[in-house]
Amino acid sequence: SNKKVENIHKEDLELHVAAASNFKFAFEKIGELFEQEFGCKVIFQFGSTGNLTQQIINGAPIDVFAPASENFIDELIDRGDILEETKDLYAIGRIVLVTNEKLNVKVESLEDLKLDEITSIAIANPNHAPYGLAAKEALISFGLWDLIEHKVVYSENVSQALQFVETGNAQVGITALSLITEDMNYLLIDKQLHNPLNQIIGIVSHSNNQQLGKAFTDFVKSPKAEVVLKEYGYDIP
Amino acid sequence: MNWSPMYLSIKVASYSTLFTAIIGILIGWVLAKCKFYGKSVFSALVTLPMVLPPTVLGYYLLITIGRQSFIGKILIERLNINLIFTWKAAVIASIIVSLPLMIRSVQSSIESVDTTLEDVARTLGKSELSIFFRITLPLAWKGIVGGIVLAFARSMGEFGATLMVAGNIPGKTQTLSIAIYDAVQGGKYEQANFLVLLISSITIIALLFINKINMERKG
Amino acid sequence: MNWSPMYLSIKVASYSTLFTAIIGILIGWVLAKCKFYGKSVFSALVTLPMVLPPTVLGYYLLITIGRQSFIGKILIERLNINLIFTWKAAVIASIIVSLPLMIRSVQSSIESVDTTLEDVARTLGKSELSIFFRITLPLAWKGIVGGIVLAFARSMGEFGATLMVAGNIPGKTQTLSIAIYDAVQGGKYEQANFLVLLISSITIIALLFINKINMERKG
Amino acid sequence: MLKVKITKKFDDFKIDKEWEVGNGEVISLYGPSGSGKSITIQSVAGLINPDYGFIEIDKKIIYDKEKNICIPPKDRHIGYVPQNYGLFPHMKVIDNIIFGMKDKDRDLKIRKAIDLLRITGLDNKKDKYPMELSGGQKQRVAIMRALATNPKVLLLDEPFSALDINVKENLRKEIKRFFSYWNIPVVLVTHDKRDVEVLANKIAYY
Amino acid sequence: MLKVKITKKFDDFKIDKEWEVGNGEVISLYGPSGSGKSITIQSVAGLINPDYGFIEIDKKIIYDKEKNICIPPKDRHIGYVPQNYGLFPHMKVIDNIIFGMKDKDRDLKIRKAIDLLRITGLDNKKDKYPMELSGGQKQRVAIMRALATNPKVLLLDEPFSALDINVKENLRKEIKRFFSYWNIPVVLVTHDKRDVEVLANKIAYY
Ligand SMILES: Nc1ncnc2c1ncn2[C@@H]1O[C@H](COP(=O)(O)OP(=O)(O)OP(=O)(O)O)[C@@H](O)[C@H]1O
Ligand SMILES: Nc1ncnc2c1ncn2[C@@H]1O[C@H](COP(=O)(O)OP(=O)(O)OP(=O)(O)O)[C@@H](O)[C@H]1O
Ligand code: MOO
Ligand SMILES: [Mg+2]
Ligand SMILES: [Mg+2]
Repeated sequence: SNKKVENIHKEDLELHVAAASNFKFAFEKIGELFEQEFGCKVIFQFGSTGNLTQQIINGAPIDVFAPASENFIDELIDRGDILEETKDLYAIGRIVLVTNEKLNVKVESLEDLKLDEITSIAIANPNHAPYGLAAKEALISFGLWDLIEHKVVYSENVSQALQFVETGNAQVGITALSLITEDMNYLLIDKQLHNPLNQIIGIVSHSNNQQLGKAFTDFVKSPKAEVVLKEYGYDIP
Repeated sequence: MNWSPMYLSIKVASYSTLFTAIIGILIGWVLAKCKFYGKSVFSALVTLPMVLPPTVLGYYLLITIGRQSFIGKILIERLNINLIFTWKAAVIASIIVSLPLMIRSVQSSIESVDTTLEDVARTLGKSELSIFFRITLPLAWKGIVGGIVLAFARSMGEFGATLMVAGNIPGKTQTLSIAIYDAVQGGKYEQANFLVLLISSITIIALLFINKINMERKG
Repeated sequence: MNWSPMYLSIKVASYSTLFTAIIGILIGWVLAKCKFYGKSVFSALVTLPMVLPPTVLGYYLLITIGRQSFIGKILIERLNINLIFTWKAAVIASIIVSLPLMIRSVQSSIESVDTTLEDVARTLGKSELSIFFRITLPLAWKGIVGGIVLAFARSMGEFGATLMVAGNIPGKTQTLSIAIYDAVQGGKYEQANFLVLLISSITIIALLFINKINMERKG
Repeated sequence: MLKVKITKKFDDFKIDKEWEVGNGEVISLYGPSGSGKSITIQSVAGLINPDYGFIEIDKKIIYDKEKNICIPPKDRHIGYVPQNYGLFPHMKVIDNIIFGMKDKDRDLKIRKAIDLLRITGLDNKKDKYPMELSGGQKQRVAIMRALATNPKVLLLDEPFSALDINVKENLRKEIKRFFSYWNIPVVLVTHDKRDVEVLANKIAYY
Repeated sequence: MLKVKITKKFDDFKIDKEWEVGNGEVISLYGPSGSGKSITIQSVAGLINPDYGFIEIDKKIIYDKEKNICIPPKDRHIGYVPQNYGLFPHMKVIDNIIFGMKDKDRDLKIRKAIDLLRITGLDNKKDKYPMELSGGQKQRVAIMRALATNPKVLLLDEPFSALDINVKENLRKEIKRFFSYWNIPVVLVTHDKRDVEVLANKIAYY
């Protein structure tokens, strides 16, 4: 694949990658590595999966799409906006329960969410954010949802859920492991409790940069990228 | 169909418009009538809430009145008032985003009131307060109503800052515009269209109503 | 430090304010001076872009002028103009969100111009067009400048609709307010603070400048 | 030649008048306050529409209810000085005066305007704004602005009411000279017997 | 007793005047247009501040540059009728008149106001808005509004200029009766010799 790309003037090339916001940190790093290797520029657009899907349908100049959930890719494949043969699973996301230790609440298991001193639990909106849906599924499987639903605050996405916790307005929240930094206090949620957060990548059919796109989707599965993805807490399939 | 977002939106927009109108008339009057050092900078400053993306404004608001903040601690610990993630926070967010609109409208309409009328009222022995209420305000009425209309519409549509400080709690803080956003994000376009029609109808009815009151008032 | 979001924001806000001012003065004048059936409904309708969450507005705009739409097809296939995901789409989004502000300000300030002055100009043989430019517009100037200020601030801060139709492409469509949003979302609070200071300074300078021109104009 | 026949009704008020005035003649509308003098001249200027009647200038119909003719004010070539001056507050005195002039050349317009201002002793005020003028100064500027367009008819609504007697007497003489020079019909609403004596050829009682 | 000594300068204009007028007396400020008459009475009313001088009513200083005294207009108890009426356009005639009255009882205020309107033959216009009045009607309402507050001094800036002669003559008589009844100093800016003859005890030339 390396070779095919070399025929083109690489400096002029820009690859546009649209990705769900939970990938921000991991993808920015992978992008850097990719740029070093291929000498072209990668431009990321991070946003909510739903917004990005709409933008691709309506002709956004995007070459590669990395949503947080499989459903959206399938929808785009049905519409002919993503090339079916390029659909590829490259990582599996994990969710965590994050707590704000400044508030003196100790959460050692999901069970503790029932405690009275916990008044607000932030999760991304399960109606459109895949990580929020996984959070809701986990709480349901754990038999907690009905007991704590009244404490749940929906945020726009996983980053905002984390902000609610970081600013101390929600004592706990469920967010993506990939967003967690060293100084945070978190608890990994058992992946058996929710449907797998399959991270799929695909190439946009109206892209006129499909060669380079292919190079990127291949690169995401390369050992170099796997290291980064693992570093940010993704499981590799 | 769950109507609570609709009631909530109307409630939040009504409270917010009321407070915005009062504060906006006050500040607008100060900007129109008082001379003080740094006035033009102050006048530009009050416009600033408009230039920040509402979500960002919401973030700053969250760290200003949130639980961990100085103000938040006083509110919670001393006064036992919890704002964050309640509809009251949505009102505060709405006030902040719509205030610049109100202030500008009030300021320019007060500036265009003929000052000789205010002078005559002075010679008739009236206090500045009574001149304000009986001469300036009625004569600036058109612009003030224009400001109220803008403030109401803006707070019906407020979403970014609200989401940040009030959260999105169905039945408690999920306003119509947050519900619309949710529907669009979730790909439920029919529901979104329906809610858009709903919010548009409510707004049009409210504006026609404001307009009607305004007409009757004039004679 | 990458300054392109700043240049882009200034560019988008300037174009948008220019068009908003022209269209807003036109529609504001129609609302102030013309009588027609359904006027009060029309007047409420022009306020509607304010009540929709900008992202939702952006969604509707996207399906109206996007590749899949009738308009989009004509633009792309016949005229070879691609709007979506260029800075031009950001200008269009900004115009739509700030137009209601401009229209309202213009309308109420034109309504408060003394009609006998326009009558006198008529007897002096002036066409309606020349009366508009030489009497009505200058006398309504304060309110119009107020509207321009609001429109400029609103388009500096525009973010939801812009993100939807113009995307977030660094160097091409990433405006300052989108960059701020990104920074806050990414937890880069220092960068966000810096950008907020930057956008605030630009706006304040722009508003002081508008103010100054306005003062000088008055003699 | 100006011919006027109009009827106009408000809820508690009605006028029904008919009069005519030839070129070079001055008609004075004379009568108590609130008798419809201002309404009459606003009708002639085309600023309000009478309920019935017609208005004719030099045999040309500019308004006729029955024939459904109503020339817009801008094409009536009528000089109109309203009761409350109506000066444009955002224009200097000189710009108020040249506002209605048809000449292309700006210098020419300014020279003409200064000549007009000189007649009324206001040439030193040419760069002032209306709000810097006294009441009488404003009114004189308004009269000169109307004359500056070479109108076919001149309508003056109490033009001298704010002037002091000396200025008034001089202005009357000047204006009389103007009137004969222009040779147009002049309609003068006034309360001053002396205005009627010096200027008017005819009186219409209101 | 009203004592006035004021100096005021604009870029191309300066006045420097001193005069006094006793209770029950009428002083007429008489002089050409633009000579500073309006500026003088606005200074007395407290609406503009003179550059130097003092103003005294009944031995009480209401303005003194040197002593740094400047009573605000609302506490000067001065009736002021500006040159351009200054009626409140959003209030009916009756509400304009009762606006400054101090009585508590609204019915009483209305009765008093109707009495005042009757003097000027305008009681049938009490529920009209100013824009529905003719020029002269507006001015009469403005005068009555000023008298309605029982002022200590009455300032009239060309109050009769828009009135027709009959109304004027009646109003002069009425007002003369009022003046003697109230026994306050009256300052009258006018261009009409007849006003001066009938009403004025004194003239200040401008
Ligand atoms: N818009 C209106 N609605 C109702 N009545 C009106 C309106 N305009 C004028 N009038 C009435 O019409 C009558 C005539 O008004 P007009 O202004 O022509 O009087 P005038 O003869 O010019 O008086 P003056 O000498 O005092 O200026 C007045 O009695 C006034 O009340
Ligand atoms: N704000 C101002 N700036 C500059 N000059 C002014 C201002 N106000 C008034 N003047 C000047 O002051 C002079 C006196 O004005 P004033 O209004 O007192 O005249 P007046 O005696 O009342 O005249 P009239 O009888 O025509 O009303 C005028 O020459 C006018 O040009
Ligand atoms: O990254 Mo998401 O689309 O907020 O789950
Ligand atoms: Mg009249
Ligand atoms: Mg004067």
